[in-house]
Amino acid sequence: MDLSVTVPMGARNVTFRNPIMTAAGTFGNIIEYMDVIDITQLGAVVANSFLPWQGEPNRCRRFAHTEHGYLSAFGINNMTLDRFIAEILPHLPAEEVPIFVDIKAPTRAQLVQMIRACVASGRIAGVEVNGNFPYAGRDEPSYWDNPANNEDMFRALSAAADGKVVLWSKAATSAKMVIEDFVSASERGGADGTVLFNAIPGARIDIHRRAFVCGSTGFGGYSGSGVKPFALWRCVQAAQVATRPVIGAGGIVTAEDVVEYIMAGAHLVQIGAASMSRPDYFPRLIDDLRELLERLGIASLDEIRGCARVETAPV
Amino acid sequence: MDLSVTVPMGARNVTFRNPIMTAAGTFGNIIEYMDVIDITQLGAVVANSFLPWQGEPNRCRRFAHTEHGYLSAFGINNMTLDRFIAEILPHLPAEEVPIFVDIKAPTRAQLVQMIRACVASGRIAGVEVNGNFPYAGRDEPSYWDNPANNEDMFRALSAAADGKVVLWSKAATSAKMVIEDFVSASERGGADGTVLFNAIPGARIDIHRRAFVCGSTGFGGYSGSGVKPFALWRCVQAAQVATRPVIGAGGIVTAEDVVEYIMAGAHLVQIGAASMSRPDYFPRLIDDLRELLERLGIASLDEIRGCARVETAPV
Amino acid sequence: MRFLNEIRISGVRSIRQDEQWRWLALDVSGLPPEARPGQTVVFQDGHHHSPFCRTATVDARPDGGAALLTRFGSGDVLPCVGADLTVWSNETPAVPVGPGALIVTTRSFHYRVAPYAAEGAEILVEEDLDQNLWAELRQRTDQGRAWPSVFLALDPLRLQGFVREFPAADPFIFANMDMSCGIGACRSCHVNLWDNKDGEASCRVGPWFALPRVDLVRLQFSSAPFI
Amino acid sequence: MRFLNEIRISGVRSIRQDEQWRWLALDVSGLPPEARPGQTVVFQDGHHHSPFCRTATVDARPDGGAALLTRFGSGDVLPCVGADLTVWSNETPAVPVGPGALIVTTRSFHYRVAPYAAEGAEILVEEDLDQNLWAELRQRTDQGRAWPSVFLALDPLRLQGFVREFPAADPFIFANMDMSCGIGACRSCHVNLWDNKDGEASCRVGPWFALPRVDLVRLQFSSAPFI
Ligand SMILES: Cc1cc2nc3c(=O)[nH]c(=O)nc-3n(C[C@H](O)[C@H](O)[C@H](O)COP(=O)(O)OP(=O)(O)OC[C@H]3O[C@@H](n4cnc5c(N)ncnc54)[C@H](O)[C@@H]3O)c2cc1C
Ligand SMILES: Cc1cc2nc3c(=O)[nH]c(=O)nc-3n(C[C@H](O)[C@H](O)[C@H](O)COP(=O)(O)OP(=O)(O)OC[C@H]3O[C@@H](n4cnc5c(N)ncnc54)[C@H](O)[C@@H]3O)c2cc1C
Ligand SMILES: Cc1cc2nc3c(=O)[nH]c(=O)nc-3n(C[C@H](O)[C@H](O)[C@H](O)COP(=O)(O)O)c2cc1C
Ligand SMILES: Cc1cc2nc3c(=O)[nH]c(=O)nc-3n(C[C@H](O)[C@H](O)[C@H](O)COP(=O)(O)O)c2cc1C
Ligand code: FES
Ligand code: FES
Repeated sequence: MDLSVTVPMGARNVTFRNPIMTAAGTFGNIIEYMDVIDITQLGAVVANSFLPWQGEPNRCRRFAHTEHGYLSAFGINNMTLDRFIAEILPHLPAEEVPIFVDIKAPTRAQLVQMIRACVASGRIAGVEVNGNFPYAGRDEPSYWDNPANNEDMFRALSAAADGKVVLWSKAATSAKMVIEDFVSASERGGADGTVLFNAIPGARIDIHRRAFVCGSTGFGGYSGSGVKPFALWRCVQAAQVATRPVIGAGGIVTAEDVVEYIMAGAHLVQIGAASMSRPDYFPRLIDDLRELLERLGIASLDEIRGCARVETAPV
Repeated sequence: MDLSVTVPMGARNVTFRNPIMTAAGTFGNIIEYMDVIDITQLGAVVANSFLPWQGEPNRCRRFAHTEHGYLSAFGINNMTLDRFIAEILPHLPAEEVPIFVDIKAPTRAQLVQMIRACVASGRIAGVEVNGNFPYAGRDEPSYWDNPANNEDMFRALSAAADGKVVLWSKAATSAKMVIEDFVSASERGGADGTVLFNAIPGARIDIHRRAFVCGSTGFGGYSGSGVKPFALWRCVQAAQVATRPVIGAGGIVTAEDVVEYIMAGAHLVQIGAASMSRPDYFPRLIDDLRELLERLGIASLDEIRGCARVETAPV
Repeated sequence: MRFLNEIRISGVRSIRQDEQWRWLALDVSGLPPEARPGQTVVFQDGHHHSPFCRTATVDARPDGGAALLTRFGSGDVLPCVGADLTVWSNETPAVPVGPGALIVTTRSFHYRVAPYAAEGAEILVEEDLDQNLWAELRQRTDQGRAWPSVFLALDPLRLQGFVREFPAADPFIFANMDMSCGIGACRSCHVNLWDNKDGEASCRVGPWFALPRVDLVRLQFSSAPFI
Repeated sequence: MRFLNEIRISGVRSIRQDEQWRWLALDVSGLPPEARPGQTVVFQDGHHHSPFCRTATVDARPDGGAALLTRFGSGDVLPCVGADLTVWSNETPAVPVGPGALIVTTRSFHYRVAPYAAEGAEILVEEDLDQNLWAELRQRTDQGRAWPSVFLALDPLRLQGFVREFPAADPFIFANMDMSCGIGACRSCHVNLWDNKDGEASCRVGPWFALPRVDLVRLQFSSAPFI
């Protein structure tokens, strides 16, 4: 059975061992897991979001469970990209598993500079440019809610990526842009693919303490199992207009969920919340996926990508 | 203990026995439940959506469970409002429990006419004007994605309501309008309150049959427990700008959930998906709510409305 | 007959299993006498924060007790012996199925109609026949069986084949719809009918509908799979 | 010490209960010897589609076995005897708590630190004292106890009071953080420190931090309640 996935990078192609990726912010800076699992068995790994400046642990409760998911408000909590490249990247097995980074910044110039740093490192396979910035929809740069500006920005970013790192656009699920417009605009600008989704705003209230359970303004990013139906439909919508790969995410827990996303049109998938349910989550998931495809008689993911059909009586 | 809730209708006030309402589309045309439970114990009841024309059962599978919620694609399935008023309304105990109807139509003129019919009936307490129309975001009338047009439309609708029926705006969660703008625009136009939320688009794929599980285009409205964090935060956002009541909905299952919504700022709540989990759901919920408030030492809902506070370290 | 009861599970028996589903018989106590063998009921799944309910068919056990025949996903948590369930129905079948009735089904759907044997119906399983199903039915009607005493629990696509074979026949058919409220309100289970644009609720007047009334193409797309 | 093990629940004991919470001792078999009394571990909640894990404190049972002390919501489904759990830790405490250590706590949080008694620590519960807590501590340090052998498992607001009382003291404090990955990656449990802007993971080097390093106001807002 062939779990591999091939996706374009500029004019060339990149092949991943399998479609399973970690998600930004849920796998630390990768190095933390190196002694815990064999990370080279994954399709690719993504480090926590980087901003142009040093972060620190957020000043409120940072996560809470909900009945069916996860609220997170980790804020700007990571080191800078430069420090990651200098201190951590040299210790990562970049030759054996593609290393991705997720970046956010208020200005285009800063994003361009960060992408150049990735290219210069020579060991970063790809970059996700994160639409969730600044947070909470306040002061959102116009390139996240206007297709023309978005296209324009990705033109600058793809020039910086220069076909040397994969360039993906990670959709801000809160953006006012219609998802299809977002995907198309990023692609026209030169993005090699679109990652969706990111967490959506969500809240929970502790009725005994009469207080929101996490987040410095009351909400956090809602992700995990409860968002799957919504996220999966977003993936379908994106895949319908996309001419380049869609990287699906949102509420994946089981191998069955992975297959749903592939059937919805995704090339690769990312898993965040569920992957924290146990340290050996990823190796187990990859085993389960192989077994499930075997049982379903599927020899290659290309067979089933986007195959889900609608069943309705003719009018 | 006082469970009652008072909300404005034009220049006057209306008092509800308690904050618990049914939700459009999940309680039939009310009459179906009359022999099943004592519907006069509810705060208010809402009938299935009416369109200006006769519907029929949808031509695809109409619902599916997800791990944590409910996908529905019932389509245009109800009788006309005129038929409801002529055939069913006379049998409902309108003097003992406020009867609400939910209406949708492609044109403003049709909505105005439907509201006039409600007023003329003399037995309808309130009308929700439903933003989810036409479905799936296609051909959405401009008054659902433009605050100025929305305000304008509600001006015409509130003139038709003429202070004789409560007039609420039910937010289309898919609308491109920012929720705060939506609430304010409807209020400026004269709406007595805003109902949110409605289901959000969602999908599930049967990986064995390689097909979407419901909906004639692959998706349905996602509601139920899994959407609660998202819907609750929407309620907070709406309540922060609202000058008239917010009617909260989305994923309520337990009495604790009801209290969360009140603490988030809601005056009344609606329950859809969970209410179908057993025919005696509502009387049990009202008992549970009374008991819970007792235990929490809350004498009136006015004490706790919108009381949830944010806890974060000063910068 | 309308009822709403708390019942208790006294046994869980496996009927069949495949990769996706597990068919179970839940032995129960406390079911009211109105619940007749073959009747479709709805019960609440115990899971706390889930608006989940499931349909089941009432079965009569040889020892005089009752069971619920139902289907769970292979990954679902199974109900436990000793657990309490809430079960209800609002079904008053438009047509009774009793002595003299002939029910026609396939092996995979047999469990849903088998209990009617306790009401005196004869049950015919396609795979157990020596001849083609249509030939068998033709033989039976030639021998005097009236179509309105025939009850077809077959996939809607098969029913469309049946109509091509027997254009004038008027048997009853099993409308196997997903159910949600089980009360007649939510329209989950409404069957598209030629003579009633509102449709009719399978949970209220079903599960049997006179074949000529039903839009079989719409039934095909809105019906739950016949397994 | 890092470990990841499948363990089995052999008993479920209730420690305490209020309207919102149930505190439980889960007797378990299969915990590795690296899991020391008092250590914080993370375990996966059995529920299938939930990305849920919980923290627990390892306890030594008088019969030589081990238990996990943990808290469930009063509405949560409780774990069953016989169930398997996955439990892990990546904790290598920056400071050992053993003979000679004095742990100071309150009654409601006592269960989280009580197991350290098995490691030789003395445990002092505020509500059991004859005098004011600060007076007690002053007396003890006057009699020669060094602050670095004192371990305060107190609410961050109390700790701010402590600092006002003893501005120069350098005891250790318990950072009671929510945990998620339990590996040191996700930053759920990172403590804001004056000397390290990255913060440090309570699940890696905690739960004890030298008081002078910690930003107590931020700890107050990011800490889980001390119950
Ligand atoms: C669509 C969406 C998805 C999200 N997904 C995630 C997620 O996946 N993971 C996660 O951990 N959190 C997520 N969040 C939550 C968001 O990341 C949190 O808001 C963030 O973690 C910081 O939380 P906060 O509570 O400090 O509130 P915030 O609202 O982010 O911040 C509070 C204040 O700080 C300001 N502020 C925030 N960032 C900056 C900045 N860089 N520069 C200047 N001012 C700033 C804000 O304008 C605001 O006034 C998401 C939020 C949204 C809207
Ligand atoms: C935000 C959102 C919330 C939703 N919430 C719910 C819900 O709470 N309950 C529920 O049952 N369903 C809900 N849905 C699903 C929606 O109601 C379904 O799409 C609808 O039930 C009909 O389903 P359908 O599968 O026929 O698809 P649809 O996409 O609605 O219809 C298929 C085709 O019919 C067209 N069409 C639909 N309605 C009309 C019309 N009135 N006039 C002309 N053409 C029309 C569409 O444009 C489309 O081409 C929601 C959808 C959205 C986007
Ligand atoms: C704890 C946590 C932290 C996250 N941090 C980030 C982040 O820093 N940057 C980002 O782009 N997404 C972040 N996300 C979103 C995830 O990358 C992912 O897109 C999202 O959670 C959906 O997947 P899931 O449902 O599998 O969690 C975070 C999610 C979680 C749960
Ligand atoms: C089966 C079903 C049918 C619905 N039909 C309608 C409808 O016709 N009109 C409408 O405005 N909302 C409809 N809704 C949305 C509900 O009124 C409610 O706003 C939504 O489901 C959120 O509440 P819940 O999470 O409690 O279900 C429907 C929801 C369900 C589950
Ligand atoms: S199941 Fe709701 S109408 Fe039949
Ligand atoms: S719990 Fe994830 S870093 Fe400690």
